[in-house]
Amino acid sequence: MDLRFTPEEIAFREEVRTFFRTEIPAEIRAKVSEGRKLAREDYVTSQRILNDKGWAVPHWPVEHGGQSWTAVERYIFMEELMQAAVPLPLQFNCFMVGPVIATFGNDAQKQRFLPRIKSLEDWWCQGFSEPGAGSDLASLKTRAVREGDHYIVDGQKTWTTLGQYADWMFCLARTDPAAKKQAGISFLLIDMKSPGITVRPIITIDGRHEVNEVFLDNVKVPVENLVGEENKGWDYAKFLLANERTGIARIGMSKERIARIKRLARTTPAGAGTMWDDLDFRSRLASVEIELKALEITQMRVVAAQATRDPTKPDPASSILKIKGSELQQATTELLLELAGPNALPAHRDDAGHNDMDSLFAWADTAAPTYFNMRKVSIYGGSNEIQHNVIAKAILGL
Amino acid sequence: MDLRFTPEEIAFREEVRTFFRTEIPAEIRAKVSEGRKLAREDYVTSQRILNDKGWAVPHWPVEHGGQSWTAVERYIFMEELMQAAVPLPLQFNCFMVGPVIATFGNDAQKQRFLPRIKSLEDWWCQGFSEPGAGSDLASLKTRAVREGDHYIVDGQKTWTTLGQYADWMFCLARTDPAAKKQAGISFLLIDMKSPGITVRPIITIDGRHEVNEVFLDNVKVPVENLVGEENKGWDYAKFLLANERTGIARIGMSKERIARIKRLARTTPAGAGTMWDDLDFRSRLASVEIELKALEITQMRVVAAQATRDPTKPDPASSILKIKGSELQQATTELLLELAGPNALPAHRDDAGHNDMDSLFAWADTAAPTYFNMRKVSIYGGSNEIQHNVIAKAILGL
Amino acid sequence: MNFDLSDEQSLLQDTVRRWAGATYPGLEQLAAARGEPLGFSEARWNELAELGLLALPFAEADGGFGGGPVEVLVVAEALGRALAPEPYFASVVLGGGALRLAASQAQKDALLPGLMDGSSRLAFAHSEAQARYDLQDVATTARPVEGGFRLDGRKSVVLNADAATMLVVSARTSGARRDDDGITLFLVPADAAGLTRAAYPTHDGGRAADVTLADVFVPEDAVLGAVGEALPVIERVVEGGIVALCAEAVGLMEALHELTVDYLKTRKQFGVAIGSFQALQHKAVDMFVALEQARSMALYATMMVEAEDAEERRVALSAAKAQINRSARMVGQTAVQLHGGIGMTMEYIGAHHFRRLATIELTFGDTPFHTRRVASETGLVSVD
Amino acid sequence: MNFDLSDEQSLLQDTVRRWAGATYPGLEQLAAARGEPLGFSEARWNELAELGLLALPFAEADGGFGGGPVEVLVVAEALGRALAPEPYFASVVLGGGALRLAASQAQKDALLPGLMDGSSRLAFAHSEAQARYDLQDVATTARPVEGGFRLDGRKSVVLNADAATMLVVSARTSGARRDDDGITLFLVPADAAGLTRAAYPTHDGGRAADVTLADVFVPEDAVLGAVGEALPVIERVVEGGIVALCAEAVGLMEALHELTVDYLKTRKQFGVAIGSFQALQHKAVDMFVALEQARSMALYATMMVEAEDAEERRVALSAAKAQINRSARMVGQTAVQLHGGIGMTMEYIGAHHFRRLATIELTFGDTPFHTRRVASETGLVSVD
Repeated sequence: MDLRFTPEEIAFREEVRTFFRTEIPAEIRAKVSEGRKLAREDYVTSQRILNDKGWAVPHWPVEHGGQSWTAVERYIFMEELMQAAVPLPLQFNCFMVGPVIATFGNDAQKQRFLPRIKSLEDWWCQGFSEPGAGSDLASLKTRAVREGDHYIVDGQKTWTTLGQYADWMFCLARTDPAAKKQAGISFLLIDMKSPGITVRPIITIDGRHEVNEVFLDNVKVPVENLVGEENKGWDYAKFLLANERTGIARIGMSKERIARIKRLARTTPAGAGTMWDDLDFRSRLASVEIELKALEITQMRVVAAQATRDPTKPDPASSILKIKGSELQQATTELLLELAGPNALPAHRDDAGHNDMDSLFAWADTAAPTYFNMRKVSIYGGSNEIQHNVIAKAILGL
Repeated sequence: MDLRFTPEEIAFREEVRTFFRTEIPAEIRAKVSEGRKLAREDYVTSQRILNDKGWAVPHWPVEHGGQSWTAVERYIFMEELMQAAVPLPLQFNCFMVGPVIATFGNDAQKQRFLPRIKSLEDWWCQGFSEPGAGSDLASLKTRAVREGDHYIVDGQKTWTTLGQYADWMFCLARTDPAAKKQAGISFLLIDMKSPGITVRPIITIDGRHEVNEVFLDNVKVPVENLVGEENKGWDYAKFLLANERTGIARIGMSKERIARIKRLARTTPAGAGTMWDDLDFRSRLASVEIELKALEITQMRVVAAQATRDPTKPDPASSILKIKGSELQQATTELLLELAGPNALPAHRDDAGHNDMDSLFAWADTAAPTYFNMRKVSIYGGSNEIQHNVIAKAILGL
Repeated sequence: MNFDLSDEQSLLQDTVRRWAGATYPGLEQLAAARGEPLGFSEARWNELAELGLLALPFAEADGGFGGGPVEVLVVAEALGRALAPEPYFASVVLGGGALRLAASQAQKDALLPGLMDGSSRLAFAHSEAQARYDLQDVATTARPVEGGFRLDGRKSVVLNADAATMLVVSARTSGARRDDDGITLFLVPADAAGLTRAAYPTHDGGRAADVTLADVFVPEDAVLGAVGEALPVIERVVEGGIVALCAEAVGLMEALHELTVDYLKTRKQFGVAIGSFQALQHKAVDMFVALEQARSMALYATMMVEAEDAEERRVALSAAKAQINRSARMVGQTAVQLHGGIGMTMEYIGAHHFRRLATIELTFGDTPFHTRRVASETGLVSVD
Repeated sequence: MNFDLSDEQSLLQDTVRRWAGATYPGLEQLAAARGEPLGFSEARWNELAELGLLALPFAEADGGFGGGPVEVLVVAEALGRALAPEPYFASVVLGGGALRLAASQAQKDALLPGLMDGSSRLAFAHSEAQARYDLQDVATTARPVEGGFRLDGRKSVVLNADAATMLVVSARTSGARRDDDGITLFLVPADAAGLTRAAYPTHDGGRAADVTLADVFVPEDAVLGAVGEALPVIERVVEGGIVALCAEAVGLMEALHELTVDYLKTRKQFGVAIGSFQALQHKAVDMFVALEQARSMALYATMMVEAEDAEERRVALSAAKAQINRSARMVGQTAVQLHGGIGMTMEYIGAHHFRRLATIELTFGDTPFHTRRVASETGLVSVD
């Protein structure tokens, strides 16, 4: 047992840390850190820089642009990326549709899509969730009917994150209405410029436009855009969702937010001093740091065990990462909101730079939206209640 | 709306407060406050004093020795009793079998038993729970077979609190084995000196002998000791259990313990001063005080609503009192244990009076047993999980 | 001891609930009102005046209805349930509270008629950015000059300041920034020379402004109460505000709990109503318990806000606010969680309740602040 | 990064687990051992010696096996699972730790053979009643006299002091009660004139004693380490103790979680296994999560206990102990709750695990103590 990083791993960490902090524009990283809205261009810029370095999709097969890193190196990479407040490489591209095409797609699909996926020339969105389905994903109703060399797709998708920017959607649709729930579903790639697609914004609780509803009305999808076999889409979706869990704990993000809270606490007035002088506040922060450190080791244990696991099946231990990771992300946003205090109320102060005191609180207008927005992390990707069910069944045998 | 006590109620409070603190022996009250074991004689002494004053069973019908107090006065009485650390009047006598006999018993039973119940000349214990039944009380297996003018009772009871002191047991037994679960059960009064009864101590997690198993082997019970009608025992049990909930929040006890913690904190060394100087400890104490104050008002709301409720049916709102009341009782014991710190470890120090410093911690040996023992309050009387089910069904309609 | 409303109070409750329910039946009406320049509709404000609500807390001798804390509780709870955006809290509870407690008869005669008929409104310009929740922390200064005072400073997040015709402004006539003594309240017209308001929406759908005072002259008769002795008045105004916030929060939580239980009963997943899952049932029960605890403490705050002993009052109000804050966070977060995705959108009205509950936590003291206040005083359980 | 045990470590684990499982298969064997005068059986202690466990942490040059923190982790976890009552923690981890860190070669030569063959045992007589968890708080004094020192004072809750042949006693050779400097460690034979031990059982089934030192003479060569500079040694001894407590707690929680899940699967109520109730399932999952978090922090403590930087080490060990404490409370309480009545009796072995977990919380620092230590240092997340 040796829980320290090797000298090679430490050198690797320094390399990626330096790269992130010198090569990714500081303005973009500041937006991530401060919980401000990223423009489409910010995602693209950041991902192109990674792609140019060969680091956009290190977890992909080497022949498609991946790196032959160890699980530990991949872990270090993601943690450092998050701690440097680099935008996460677009999940839909890099962790979802890309690995599915690389694993189950045909050669034509690989050649056509993979390079544009990793460079973010094509922006992908996810067409899984439907109104009324929620955690019961397999009850989806969108149907695709084969007509000649096309499918005609009709239905409605929802919670389509950043769908407003998307060029393509990967979509689950029912191709065999007679089959039982999980059977009879296919995995289709749909051009978002296709006639019959309408994207409607959903404004989320933080007041932002992050998710959408997507209506599919008689949308023609060429048969060549079917991934793998017809009616086997559920298998590919399961593979994809197992991938989604990777790094779901977002420990680096929580660390980054804690570091930010510590910096801000030193300048936030409280009583005759600052919030940093409030040992009670700092003890509550320390409680979160402690649980986070424990979760970091738990995550390392999961990472270390990955070498000997079947990578196509989800590790039920990742449910722990999801539960605790989301709780801790949320806890950090509560502390940030507490720090902002009454200065968190203004949605946007045009007059914020008025004097020195106001400048001290210029950051505070995103504290509440960050808190609001992060309520999602215990809901999406399988709610924490579902994760409890998973552990109860798969690990405890209840 | 007027949430203050009337001058009459305040005068009543002063009267009972003074009585408790001057008439009930200080040694007995100190044992209660300090979580030390009470002897049978302590219970009897305390209850006789109440009985001589006419206050042993104020909630009974006046003709059997009750008082015509309002719900508020009864509430004040119980709260002051608990805050003065007077032993609770024996629940099995005063709140369980007494009201059942007074309501459903025949005249002979009333005359024979009630006076001795309230004076504690007869000590009663409860024969409801059985091994394997737990919260599913109605699945009981003890059976009573009628033979002439006797029932022959066979079975096993458990969690018989203070059964080692008991002269009598009130007991649920199945008299009609063919009937469905709740039907076919009768309510019997059994002399604990009857041949065939064996009491086996169960040592609880606090290391004390508080509960017992009671084995009934061919026990002859005269038919005159049947309460009410044969096979209707479940109705009487429900009535009894609804009574049991009265004052289940034990707010006065929690207040008494908090006051004790505050007193002890002032003399408990910590750092260069005492635990009273530790504002962090006191904030955690204040959190409990705040929830307790809220629960006290909640309890008053329930009390105020009692005037217009059917007293034979349990108020589902009392489930709130049970849930929060037990959580807060437990929270106070956790704070007491924290206060004791490493000095809580010794089970009994014969050498405790050695010096001034040791004397300061003479109280600490009961902190852990008190904490251990109070784990029961979220289990017995319908576990907190069961109480959640009750509210979900009866109040929320889920 | 009696928890029942009087007949008049029940009537008041019915009136406000009916008005609020009819006026804000859903998000559409709410959004329309919030879309107005001041974040609410003047027409609706006048309806509140016609219902007599704007005159409620003022003495009958002054033309009001002489309502007390229970009446405030009833109104705030009903308006809270409906998310009504009118500045009742800012103008009537806080501004009106300051007048009630400190104004001379001449000031009342001059101001109350307009306040009660809806033609004028107040804002309570006390808090400053550095002060956090410390009421004595005032850096704004008032310098005595010929015939009055000149005010300089900056007030932060003054609720509904853009809708006010008159501001109640605290400023130091003596002492250092965090001294208890030396604070004075002034009545300052919103259009006073040197007073500027930078208004903005707040995250709960309301509005506030930062108010800058640059050499603002006020005459001597603008002083509200005694010079240098305003802190006890400010404390009582805030205590009255806490009662209203507690009641509003109870209304919000009650609505949110009902929405959630309804959702659990109607939303189906895996072929059954999700309310059949025991784990979700128990969370809904925990919400209910938190709501009832909050309701009890709102009643307690109402009862104690007129206690004579300042320390007793302070401990009680802090305890109430701490409980309300804790319940608000628990109920709000659990409601969103149990709703799943739909709870995360602004298209769902419960999200608006959630946001308002979150800002209530940050108004007049958060949970650690008030818990520590209870701890640093004698507390709620006395040692005898 | 590698979480696997080496072959030797795996073998050690198997050995200790097998011994503990066979020796303490149930409450009966445990009760018999606890019923011995010293609270454990000398015969079992000798078995530990034969297995080499008593020699484990000592250097090979001194006749030991040169085991490090991982070996301590493995042994403490396995003994913890089985509730083994032998004074491994008091004698080998704490007493032995002090020797390892501070003893001269002559002292090692004199003491280690007896310790390793089981014929002698140590106790770590440091804590005093007023000190709570502050390691520098020492009132016991050591006055230099001709040829040695005379010790006066009172040590509180010295674990297994009644079983010790030799005590490691801390005393002040200079400075005031709470000074960092001026503490010295002494080796004091248990039968020294003027040393008395008032022994008693502890609430976790173990034993301890209050040790009174009345003018106890020790020669100069009884000094362990440097005069007046013992605090860093004491801190490291306690840090080693924390690693062992964390590991023991993980063993206890693991056993308790298994017992609880088994109970949920077998116990029937309302006609079904209670493990089919979702609310109970989710609580069992929360226990599991708490256990895994504790396991991770026990590993972290093991990794960090040999860090060179004292502050880094202190923060890490405090974080570990705080997490272990929190998990221990949650797992212990939930296990009792899910067992219902049976969990409340001493006839149920899980109750003994629960009690031991509760006392571990109070040994070498409770949750608030360690959380505050993390907060008052740089913490675990650095600000760059």
